[in-house]
Amino acid sequence: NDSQLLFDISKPGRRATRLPACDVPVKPVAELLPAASLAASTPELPELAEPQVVRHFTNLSTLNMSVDTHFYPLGSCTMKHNPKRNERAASLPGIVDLHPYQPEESIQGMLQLLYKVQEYLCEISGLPACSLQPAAGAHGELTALWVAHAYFKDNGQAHRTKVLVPDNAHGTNPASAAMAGFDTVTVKTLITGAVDMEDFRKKLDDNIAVFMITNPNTVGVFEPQIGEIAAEVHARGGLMYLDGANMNAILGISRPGDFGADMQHYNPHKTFSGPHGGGGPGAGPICVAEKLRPYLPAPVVAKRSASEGAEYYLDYSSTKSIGRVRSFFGNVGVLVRAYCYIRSHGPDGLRRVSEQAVLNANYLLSRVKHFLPVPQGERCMHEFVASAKKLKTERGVTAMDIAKRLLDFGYHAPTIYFPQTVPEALMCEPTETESKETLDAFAETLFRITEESPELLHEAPHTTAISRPDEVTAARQPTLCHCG
Amino acid sequence: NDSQLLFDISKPGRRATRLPACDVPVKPVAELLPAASLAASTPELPELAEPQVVRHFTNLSTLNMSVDTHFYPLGSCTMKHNPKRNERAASLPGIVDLHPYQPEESIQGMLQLLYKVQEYLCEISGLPACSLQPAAGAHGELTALWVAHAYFKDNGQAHRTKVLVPDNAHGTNPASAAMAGFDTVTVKTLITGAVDMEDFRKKLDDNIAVFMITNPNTVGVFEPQIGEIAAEVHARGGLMYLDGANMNAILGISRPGDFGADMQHYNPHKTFSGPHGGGGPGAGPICVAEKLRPYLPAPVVAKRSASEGAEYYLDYSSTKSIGRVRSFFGNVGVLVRAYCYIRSHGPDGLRRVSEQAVLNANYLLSRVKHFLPVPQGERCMHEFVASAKKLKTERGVTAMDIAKRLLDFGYHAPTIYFPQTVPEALMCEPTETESKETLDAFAETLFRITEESPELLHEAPHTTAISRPDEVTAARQPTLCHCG
Amino acid sequence: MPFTYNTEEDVAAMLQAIGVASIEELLEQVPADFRLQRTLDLPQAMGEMELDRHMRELAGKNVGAASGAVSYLGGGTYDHFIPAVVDTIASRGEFYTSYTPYQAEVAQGNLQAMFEYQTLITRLTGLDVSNCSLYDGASAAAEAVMMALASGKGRTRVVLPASVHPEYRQTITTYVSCLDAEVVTVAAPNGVVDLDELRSVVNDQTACVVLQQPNFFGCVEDADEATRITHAAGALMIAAFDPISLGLMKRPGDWVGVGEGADIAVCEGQSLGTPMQYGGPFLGILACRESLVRRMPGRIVGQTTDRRGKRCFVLTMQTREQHIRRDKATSNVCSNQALFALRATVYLSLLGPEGLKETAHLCLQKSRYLAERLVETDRFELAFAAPTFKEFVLRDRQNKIDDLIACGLANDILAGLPLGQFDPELDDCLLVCVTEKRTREELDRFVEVLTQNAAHPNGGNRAKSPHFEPASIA
Amino acid sequence: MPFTYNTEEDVAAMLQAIGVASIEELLEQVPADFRLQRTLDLPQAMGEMELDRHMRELAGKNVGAASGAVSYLGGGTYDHFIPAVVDTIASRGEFYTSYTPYQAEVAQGNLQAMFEYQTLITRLTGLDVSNCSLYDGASAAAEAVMMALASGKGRTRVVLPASVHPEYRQTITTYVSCLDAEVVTVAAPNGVVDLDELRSVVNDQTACVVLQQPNFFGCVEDADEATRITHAAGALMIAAFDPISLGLMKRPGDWVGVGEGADIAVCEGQSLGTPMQYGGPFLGILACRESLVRRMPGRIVGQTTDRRGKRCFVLTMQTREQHIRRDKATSNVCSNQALFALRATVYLSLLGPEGLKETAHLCLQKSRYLAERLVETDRFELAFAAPTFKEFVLRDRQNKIDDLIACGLANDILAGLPLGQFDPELDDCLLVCVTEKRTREELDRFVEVLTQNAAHPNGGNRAKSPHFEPASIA
Repeated sequence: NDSQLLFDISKPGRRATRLPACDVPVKPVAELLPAASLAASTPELPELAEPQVVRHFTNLSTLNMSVDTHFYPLGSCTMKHNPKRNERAASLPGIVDLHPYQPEESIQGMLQLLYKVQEYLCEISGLPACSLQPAAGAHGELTALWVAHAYFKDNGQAHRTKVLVPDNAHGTNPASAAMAGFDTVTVKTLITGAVDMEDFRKKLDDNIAVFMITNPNTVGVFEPQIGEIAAEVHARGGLMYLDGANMNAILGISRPGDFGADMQHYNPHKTFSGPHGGGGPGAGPICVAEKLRPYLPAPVVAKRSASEGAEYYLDYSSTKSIGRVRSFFGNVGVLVRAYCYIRSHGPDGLRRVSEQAVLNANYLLSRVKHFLPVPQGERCMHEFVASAKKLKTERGVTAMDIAKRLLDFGYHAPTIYFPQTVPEALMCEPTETESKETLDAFAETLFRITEESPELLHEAPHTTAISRPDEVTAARQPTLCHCG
Repeated sequence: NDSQLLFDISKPGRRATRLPACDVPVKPVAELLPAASLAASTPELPELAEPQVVRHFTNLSTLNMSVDTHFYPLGSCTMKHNPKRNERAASLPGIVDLHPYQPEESIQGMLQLLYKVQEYLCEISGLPACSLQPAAGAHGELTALWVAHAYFKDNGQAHRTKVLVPDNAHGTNPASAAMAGFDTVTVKTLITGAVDMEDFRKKLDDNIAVFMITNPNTVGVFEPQIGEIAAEVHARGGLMYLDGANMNAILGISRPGDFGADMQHYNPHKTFSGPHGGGGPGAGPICVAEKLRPYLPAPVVAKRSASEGAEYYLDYSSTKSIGRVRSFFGNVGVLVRAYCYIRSHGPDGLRRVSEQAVLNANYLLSRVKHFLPVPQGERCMHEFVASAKKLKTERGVTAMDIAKRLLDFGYHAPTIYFPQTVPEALMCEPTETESKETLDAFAETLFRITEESPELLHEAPHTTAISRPDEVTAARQPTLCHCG
Repeated sequence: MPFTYNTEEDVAAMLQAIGVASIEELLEQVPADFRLQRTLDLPQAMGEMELDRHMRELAGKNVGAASGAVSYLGGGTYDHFIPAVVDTIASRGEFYTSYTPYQAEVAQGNLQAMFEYQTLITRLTGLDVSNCSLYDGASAAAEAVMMALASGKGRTRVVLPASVHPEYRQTITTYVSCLDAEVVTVAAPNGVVDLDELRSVVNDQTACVVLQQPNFFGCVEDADEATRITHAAGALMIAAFDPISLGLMKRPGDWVGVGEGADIAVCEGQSLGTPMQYGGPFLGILACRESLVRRMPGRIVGQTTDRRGKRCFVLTMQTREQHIRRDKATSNVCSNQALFALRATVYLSLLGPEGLKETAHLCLQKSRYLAERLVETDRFELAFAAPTFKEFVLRDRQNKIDDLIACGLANDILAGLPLGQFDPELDDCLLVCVTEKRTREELDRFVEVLTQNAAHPNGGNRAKSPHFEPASIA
Repeated sequence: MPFTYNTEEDVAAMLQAIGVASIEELLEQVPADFRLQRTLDLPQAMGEMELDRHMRELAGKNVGAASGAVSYLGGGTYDHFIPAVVDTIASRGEFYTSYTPYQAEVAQGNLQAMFEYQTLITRLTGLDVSNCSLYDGASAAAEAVMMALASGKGRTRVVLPASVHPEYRQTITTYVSCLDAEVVTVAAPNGVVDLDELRSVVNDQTACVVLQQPNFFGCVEDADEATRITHAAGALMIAAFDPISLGLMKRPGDWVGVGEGADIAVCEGQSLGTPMQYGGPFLGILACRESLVRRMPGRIVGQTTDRRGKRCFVLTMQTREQHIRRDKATSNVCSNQALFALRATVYLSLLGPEGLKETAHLCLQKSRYLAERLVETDRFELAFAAPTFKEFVLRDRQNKIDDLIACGLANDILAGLPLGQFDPELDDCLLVCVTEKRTREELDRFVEVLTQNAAHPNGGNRAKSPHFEPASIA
């Protein structure tokens, strides 16, 4: 029964694991550990047999949509194919079983790989220094802002407290800025997603620390004024931060370092196809300008001549480093997959990834715009945002209704109600790893849905295991664990 | 779309695989191979991208019921849990990547494992000699019959051409006998599944070569007269063959060699939990009495003292061997899993496997017999056969109807219409790796089904992707491949 | 017990429901004389962690193609590359823990994959129909011979060139050993079948000829002429092919001309995505002409419609099979190799026509490069002049095959298959195989190691299977 | 391109539908000045077979705990056994290729598993609520400190004993570096926090105390007393625990007494079924009292009912989160470590209470056995007298730690973590960890190798991370 919890199917005395008998002389635990530290009983974990565990989780898995099973045009999340070769590589003995505190000479292959990842990310971003330590995109933002903070402090500019963030930015941008002690100032954007230059200039002053921009932005438009924005921020002594969530649109086409960014993070789980894992892990490596290098978290991987010892080593030498942002080296497993992805594609292949992502998005846009307006216009980079505003006004059909109904047809929904600047937003990112046939079928389904009766749509989905959970009650009277 | 074939989604020019450029000097193929041997074009394989292949087969998989997802009481097939630890072990480098023609000193670990499997199988069967070569249970039967044939020939008893097979035996028994050149004579059985001794004695004569018996038999009853049968066959100079399909009922409880068998096969994919793989692979190792050892297929694994070379080696020395029954050593991957299974359980664990299999079967029998009569009586070993005869007579509900309706409730159907000696047979084998809760729920569902309307049942299943395929047309106008 | 569920409480409740006092009482169904009065003499149980360690220790006593050695072994089992997707799909529980699709409604995944497999095999072979798989290449060849005998209207002669894999010939010999059949071997003195001798032995009593292409020695046979000879006598041509070779070479069904070739084609499908696993389980592929379909052994999947008219797939033509026909069945095959048929289906889907062609091309070019490099040295020559595809027979003029094998092993090289065990005349020969996985660097190193002539001190402990002829029992 | 679909024909049709002549034209959205005029300077593409070979070569340049070495390394990353079922489940595409469950209807698998995870964590910690995971133990500790500061009504002091993992302390220091907060370190001269000093620094300005149990040195702290001191000052107790230790030791929530213990508990969940992967991705576990739930960072899953009344699960309390609250959010955490929370859920399901207890017991007994064997020799002593759980600090009287590491490596042993890099006073010390995987034979060999005193000639190239203090920027 799918809907039973682990705890429902537990029975005292069942076991799935048997440890070996202790092969060293056993002493009474009371002799080894202080009485006060000992538990009266073992935590109440469920008691299960192995077949039960396997069946429970296998059946649970089938309740998920996933890239391996469905088209998943979840805008901004870049749900592209996760190459199985990368999974195999990342689980090789000699990769998956390394301890972060091993002697350098026992991990030269790993350090070489990480050194190359640093190099590749720098080349792709056009920025010369890299830290692989951050654990996720938002963590990369935070790390970069700490770096900026340290840079300004070190340069006697502690008065710079203002971080400008466009109103269509990911929520992580202002949240990260707040965590790093900055004051966030929101900059308006136009219907095209581009920065409202007037508002920007109004808010730009000498207290500017960082302008955080997503480019291509969250409606999938390449900021046309990026050159002016960067120039003006730099003229005021501020730094440009590039939210790299959409790097998959510009690989080999345009480099943040070339259009003015001083810092950027990557989402390797998006851009370089690390699997999303139901919510993570990701990774959030950052690249920064030369002047910011000293402030990066330590360690970074460095290379030396053979005479000095092991070729690759961990470099902790910067005395200006902001310190650690987490334990150990970084989300290496994700970086290994990114390495495999970059090596699998090479320079031409990476550019082709972006070209095809842009082509697919524009094609889908061209098929959809006739019945679901796309306020930003006729063109996009890797994603676009359609609006169900007219449908809502005329027939009461919301973006939510459309999203839920898509599930009935075997499609994951686009991202909805983001960015908040587009009413009834449906943010579609097909990615480059989908076919024209799939896009055609999806567009046709979307059209068909817009023609369906509002009553039918309000109650969608109709074919899934559950439908329209009561989120209000969930939030107001939270039940966050199983009691009993 | 699940129902599309690979060929439907192919498109010229797509590729999922790229081979490296040739790193040795390339010569024109026409210089290397005779023109007459060359193809005009490459076979018309589908052209697909990797994500497409992954999604196609992943979605296909979800159309199957399996042990990992469902209770699968398919009698005689022993659909028990397949331990994941065995899969991990069988795919270790150093196990999965060995070539069958490697030098012995490079495979001592593998040969040791196979040697131990031979030993373990002999100990469990109570027979002293073993061949791991046969590829499946039926192949083991055939191999054993060839051994018997060779034995009789070698002993001047070529007149023995008769193989006795009870009428409730697996169809492979008579088919194997025929392939080995024997004449099959069917022996009647009673409603309890036991051999009709009168009929047996009528058919037993001096031309007897082999009596093939399944014990416990196919209705899950331990043949009560096995001692007499073996004694009488032996008295006439015949050999007893034990179809080991049901060995999972008697591990450590009773040994075929002790109750008179001269030969037996194992189905390691049943008894020792090798995964069934949608139809295979299995394996069919056989154990035989000492007098039959010389005739076994070669090679077997043997052991010698260290001074003579590598400790374990392949022994081809018997000049009386029947020869090969297949290429290479055997279905090693399956035997590796069997080894892991035996080592995981040990002697007490194996006995417990059988005890629990018997307990579960008897418990289910006790719950079912009230509404679905079990002609064999109140007791069984690891499985039993219920009969829907009364339901059919009274309400027109067949074993097929019940089987199909079970699918709607998330249960795989029992084996139906086998053995043919039980009308409207439903052969249930719960195995030891199911819980009382599951058996209770299954029995309740079965009862509920017997109360449902015949109309509903005739059209079952109602919730599956397809329902009641037209098998008659499939057989009469066969479409065995996709054209176009 | 990690895999059983019943707690002591469960057991008590169940026994009560059954109406017995103990499990022991249930076991009294087994006559007392036959109940084992002792514990089995087996090693004690291991938990998973111990098992894992133990298996890694055993694995560590082996050296394999992916665990420390560079392999040049072929002879019917090949070290081809297996894309990760094949493992990903085949390890899905819904595939590998399901069984034969008796209930079509809950087995469309397996059934459709099998139907796709059958289609791929027909396209690969150029024949009309394929079954769902047999045990391996050798038993598939034997089943093909059984088909030919059964459909041969009393013809009893089975002709086997000496260039057919010796283990296939041994298997066929065993299969027909108890039947009214005669196996005739035709010599292959130059690495290919002697066509004159073939002509002389194929007669109106001949049920079939088995031709392997490329053959056991890696050589390319004149399959067209062999087929003409066979068909002229009214016998069936059974092709044993290498599936990878079909990236460049003619399909068996197209020998002589399209649709005029082999009547039955069999092969070892291990090359198509199945790991070597010390020789099994593998994949027996068998395809044949439409006219032979009712003689075909094994499961067959057919397309049909369900009660709502939807396309679907079922096991079909089961009246051929043993569970219905019993002793009149076309064969006794029940379990097959479905999981490896699935792997082959995924593998071929990933390769596509271009991938298959490129793989074949790399095997051809690289093996020829190695052969040429080796014969440039004084020590080696090719045993046969015939063109080869991915394997070739190397003759050591110094006749020190054991030393070569030992020297290879000392250098982490599995140097090839010594042929003396199959034919004393080839005692100075090694069958060397080169797949697409080998790099030029490895090939050059192979030449270097084998020609450095450093006889390994501890040579000679290699697998010595003596020349093995099946016991003559027919 | 193996992962893209569009054929040339497709591209042409799509461009036409869009109304542009080329992809290049689409890319003109990027201002010309910023379009890269050259090809990226990256190595050329590799096919899968080449990649596979390349990655195996790289892997071959490493020695890991499952690839040739016996590991005694701990310090926050542990070589615990991972049952195969964990991999089987986590490698299901439906889990690892899905994303954050925004659409609950098609994510009940993830949502239910997360709900089960949250429940397991509350049972494990003895606290009321858990989130869905954070990045790792250190950042979870930092987030806990942020929670304490945010809920501390202006309290700014964060107290960190020196017995807390130095990387955790460094991370916390970075996290609070730009805020109005003061980090005070309390010495741990005997391997455990100095309770008198703790008493003296914990005051009414103290937001929280972080206590690691067992601590970085493997020693068991007097958690009850530390908690009393903390609570007496009105500060929050943040526990950093070892989940495996809970098979024997008190849950953080039960310190002092049941329900009277830690207010927030964090840990590195890697021990629960996640491979070491050179340090990440790991699993940050965070649980807290009910009263703190609205300050909790990260995703939270709640139970509810759907429109048909069926029990189901959704992401909830999202008003805490950055995508709604933006700069007012409790944290910026978006991606988490769901896949490893799933692994922990499967792992704990497999272990059950008995398995957890047995694992803890083996760690305890074996580590103590090794410690005793080592101190029997002249060369070694324990640095601290406090009881330990699975790690201990070994002092080399000869002060040749580099030699020990090199000698270990030469014998395929990863001998332990040199502590000098964290504290110069421990320059002659090694942190040695023993998990349930180590056998007595291995432990005895460890003693033998380390005491054979054979200074390795090439010693000294080990990872030398200099004593690293976070830049003082607060």
